[in-house]
Amino acid sequence: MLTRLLKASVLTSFAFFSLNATQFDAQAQKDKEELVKYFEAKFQDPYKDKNRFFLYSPEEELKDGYEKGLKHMDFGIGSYSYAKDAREQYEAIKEFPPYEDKIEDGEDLYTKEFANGNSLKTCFPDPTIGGDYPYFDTKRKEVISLTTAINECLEANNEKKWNVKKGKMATFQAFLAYSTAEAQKKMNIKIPTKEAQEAYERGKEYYYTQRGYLKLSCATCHIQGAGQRVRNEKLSPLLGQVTHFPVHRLKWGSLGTLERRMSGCIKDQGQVPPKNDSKQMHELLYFMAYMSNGMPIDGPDVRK
Amino acid sequence: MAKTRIKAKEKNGVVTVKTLSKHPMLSYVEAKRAKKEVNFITHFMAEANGKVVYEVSTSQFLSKDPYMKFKFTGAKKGDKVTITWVDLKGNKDVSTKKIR
Amino acid sequence: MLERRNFLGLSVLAFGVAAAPLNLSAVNFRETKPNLWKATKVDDAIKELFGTTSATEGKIKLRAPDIAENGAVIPVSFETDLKASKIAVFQDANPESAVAVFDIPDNAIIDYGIRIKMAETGTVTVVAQENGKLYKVSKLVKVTIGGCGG
Amino acid sequence: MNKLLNISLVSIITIVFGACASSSSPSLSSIKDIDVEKVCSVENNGIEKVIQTAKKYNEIAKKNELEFRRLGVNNTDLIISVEEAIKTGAKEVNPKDFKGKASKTKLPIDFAAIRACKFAITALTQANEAKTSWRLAVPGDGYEY
Repeated sequence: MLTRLLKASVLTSFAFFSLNATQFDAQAQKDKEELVKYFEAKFQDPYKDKNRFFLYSPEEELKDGYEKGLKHMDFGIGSYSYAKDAREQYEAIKEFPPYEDKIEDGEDLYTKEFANGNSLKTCFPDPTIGGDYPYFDTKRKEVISLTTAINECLEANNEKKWNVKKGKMATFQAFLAYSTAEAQKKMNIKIPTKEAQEAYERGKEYYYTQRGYLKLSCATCHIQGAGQRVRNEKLSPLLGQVTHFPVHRLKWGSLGTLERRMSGCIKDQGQVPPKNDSKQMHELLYFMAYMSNGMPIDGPDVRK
Repeated sequence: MAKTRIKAKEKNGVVTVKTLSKHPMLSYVEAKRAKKEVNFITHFMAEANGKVVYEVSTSQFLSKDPYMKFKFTGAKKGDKVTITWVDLKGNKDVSTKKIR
Repeated sequence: MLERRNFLGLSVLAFGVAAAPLNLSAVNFRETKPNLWKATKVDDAIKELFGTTSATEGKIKLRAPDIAENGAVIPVSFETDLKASKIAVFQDANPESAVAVFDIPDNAIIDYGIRIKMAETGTVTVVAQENGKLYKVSKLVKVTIGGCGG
Repeated sequence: MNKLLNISLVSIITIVFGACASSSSPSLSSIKDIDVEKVCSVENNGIEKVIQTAKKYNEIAKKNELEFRRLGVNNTDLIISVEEAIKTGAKEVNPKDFKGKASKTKLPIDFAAIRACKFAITALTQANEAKTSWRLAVPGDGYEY
């Protein structure tokens, strides 16, 4: 019953979107639907579909290690949606996540007054905006990430910019993500103009382009490779990849931003990662965020 | 300042407590590598209504910011759980939370 | 979010209480069994704590991962219906073996969870003592260097 | 006549490609069909020439944000380490990592020069190939399953 209700509401929201959709996001919309179709097919039954999707995985691993019959929204928790053993640990850690106090610290940062009497609250009167970034600024004709918007707010108020990877930036974003999740908001990326569409297309091309000395694309690991194991990693899917940031990574032992994660990942392809506030990074994130459109914001979260 | 966050819930007479304590838990090996002094929580105790309800002597091998989950009976909603821990250097922390 | 302020207030109160003698029945095994924590073999540690190593397998439900997401944060939990007076957790992946020793109060329900560190692949062992008898369970946990990227 | 035609064809292609890659350096798209084994051979060209080739192409790679990094070592730093070794006569190089600290990479100088050269050129040729091949990985587009 509940699932039917959910389906119905998803359908209506689709309908709503397509009614509202201008031609600019027609392609993006189609890309997203195709992506969902692919992932649902891939994780319908990994053991049965070994020859189709998991040629290189050991049979016993496919038999026991994977969750089956996954649907679109299941991918919101990334690789934990299919990796059983990892999922248990994830849930054990989520019983008392290590970042909880950061949400409150983030709220303090939100209301803390700058020297000029303003605060971050002045720039972001509504803290439930985690799903609206990155957005295409039609006046400036460029993609603005949340991290960039926060630093621009600080600078506009004569405050020092924050490190974009961790520390205060991640702490404050934890509060925004939490507020957005509490308000049960979803990823809501828009493609309003021709320029925005072009930015989306460039981000998409970046995602699928093989790069670095290992000649890997983002897609190699996170579309075709999603769910495959590399050493001890079951690679995560593009769907839902940006909905849970900032994350506390066990590897970092602290909270970090999406940008921190991204540059680590691109570095692993064997090339110099683009700068965190570069056009390339912003457009790449724009594409990725659009692919998660309609999925609930569930940050901050824990990852390995 | 209290360094332990506590969640305590009562259901059907059983109180479930989850705690997270801020502590680096530096083992001998880690401390040497980080050129810091060894320090970790050595004893951790919970009380409710004047009775010890959970008690553990701990080592250097609990994770950073150690987590504890435990259950006990004999307390109701509104009662308080008090957590007390000491570390190797003798620092002591006491935190209290009402059972919900 | 308001909660924390409450909680801070309470803890100030608690400090007042803490000034009064508080060690009601506490046994700090670090004081009573100093050698336990130096033992480098699980069996030596069990012997040091319980006086014997002969134990029956089972009667405790131990949960630990097959492959740790990260060796620095391994969730370990255990449950038992035994009326145990003492339970201890050991592993053989670190220089010393003992991780934690629980002294079980009579109104405890033994359904405990902790997070532990292991430097490499090893076996987690939980030993419970009930009426002088020992019960034991073990599980292998694989630890690899994990986590792609930065 | 034939030659002239060839030249004009090449230049037209260059212009067209250059226009496509509007934001990037126009020379990127012209770099293809380079035999890296040949141009990066220290035996055939001498180490100075090879490292010059590396430098030339790596500059373009940098401009287009395509520079390779292996185990923390940017190709630029690998090139610098070879140039320094040529000056000092050292047989082995130990390039700095991207943070400016000594890296764990230690290589014989010839090997380092060859790698730097191949990395520099491959970064560009691979990017050119990808301009047409990337759609092959897109579900619902070039990718079938």
